[in-house]
Amino acid sequence: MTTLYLCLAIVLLLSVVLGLLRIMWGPTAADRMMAAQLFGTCGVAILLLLARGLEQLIIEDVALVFALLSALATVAFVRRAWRRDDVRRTGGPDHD
Amino acid sequence: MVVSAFDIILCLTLVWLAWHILTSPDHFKAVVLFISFGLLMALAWVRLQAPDVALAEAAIGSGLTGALFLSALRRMASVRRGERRLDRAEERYDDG
Amino acid sequence: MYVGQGGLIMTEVVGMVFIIIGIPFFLSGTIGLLRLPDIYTRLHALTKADNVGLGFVILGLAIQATSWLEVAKLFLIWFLVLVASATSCHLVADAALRRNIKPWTKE
Amino acid sequence: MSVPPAAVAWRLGLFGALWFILCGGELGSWPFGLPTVVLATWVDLQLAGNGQTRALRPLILMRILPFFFWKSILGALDVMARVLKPRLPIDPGLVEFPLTIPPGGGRILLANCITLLPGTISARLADDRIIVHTLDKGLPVVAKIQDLEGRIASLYGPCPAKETGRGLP
Repeated sequence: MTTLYLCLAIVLLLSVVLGLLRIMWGPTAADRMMAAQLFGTCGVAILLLLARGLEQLIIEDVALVFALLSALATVAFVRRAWRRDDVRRTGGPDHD
Repeated sequence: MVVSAFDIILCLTLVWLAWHILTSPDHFKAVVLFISFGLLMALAWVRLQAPDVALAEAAIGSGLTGALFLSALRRMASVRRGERRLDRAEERYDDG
Repeated sequence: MYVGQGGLIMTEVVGMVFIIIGIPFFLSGTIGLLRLPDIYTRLHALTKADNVGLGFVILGLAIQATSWLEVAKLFLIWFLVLVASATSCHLVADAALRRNIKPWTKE
Repeated sequence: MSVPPAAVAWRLGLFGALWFILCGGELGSWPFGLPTVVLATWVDLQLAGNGQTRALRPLILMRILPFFFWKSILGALDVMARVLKPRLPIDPGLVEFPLTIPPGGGRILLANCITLLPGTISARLADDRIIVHTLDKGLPVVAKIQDLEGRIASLYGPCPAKETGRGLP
């Protein structure tokens, strides 16, 4: 049973690693930031699965912090960092 | 076995991320990668049986430092354009 | 697993089924993030698929949980993620509109 | 500004329960917990501003909650189906919708719930209209938002004009 939790955690970790590609590709700043948001949600799930799999309930508190933080980063981004001159392109498929 | 697979993926991703943070020419990309690095580092601390350090890493290393970097990035951009420091009211309105 | 009581195994199995149901939602969220053409459509994938995936995982873990406090904490986490991601989705979409980023449209 | 005692009691109870959950019911945490709960209540009352406190109706909330969960699951399945098809069947666009629900908590709830509906996210909420981004312009977006608006209006205290918009998914 424990092995199963860890396998599922690995699947989620791989999905996070795939999400890294979006940070590398961009193209707008918001796209990169959204990938960090994905890390927040996936990270919470990974931590909860680890908490159960390794039988350490304190890990759930780390998940709680994750849940709060991804929003903080996005708010900081929208309010302070997304500059006007960032608009290099106006939509359109960047790849296929 | 499964646990070590998780750890190997985590380690490789962390090293890959660190390399890209250091070499990325685009500062914003580096900051987002840094935020993701913090989240994955928190996972690594959890795996090292240090959930308290993971808590601090997620809250300070990723959340707080990430938000500060985003803020600093904006200041850097306005300095580079030869502007004076923006005050709060202006920042709010230059969103356009 | 080794505990002989039928009820215990039952909750373990049902919880596990819910957790496994949740995983494909996460994967489709990531695939959506990679495949969809612009920031607005990517927001769709992120906010919907991932939240429901997390909902299923948390439901499964809550079914397996042994104390009510743990269940309460799990649902608190889910509620926080839900509110946080709906809010940040709205913020990002709004900021993108303000910067006149045109939504991608089918020709 | 005079604050109704019920509003204070509600918040105290809510934040107290929150602290109880966070600390796993440990008794030793309350010397810190009690001041924190009081402080949180005070801050929340300050942030709530010029107290338009139309209470949520808990019973109706209970009845509508399953509808929200169901819609949210449908929304995720919709995204999943579109994303996994090789042709990527999407036809995105912006839709504008005039709001009749009064400003305040109801609107914010509506905006967040639109994000949960299949195929729509709320993009901007400004003076009596909401701009919605949809994944597929072929979906009956306006009808669905109207239905949702009716349900959310019925969540809040008596509001005779909007009680009719219930029924039909």
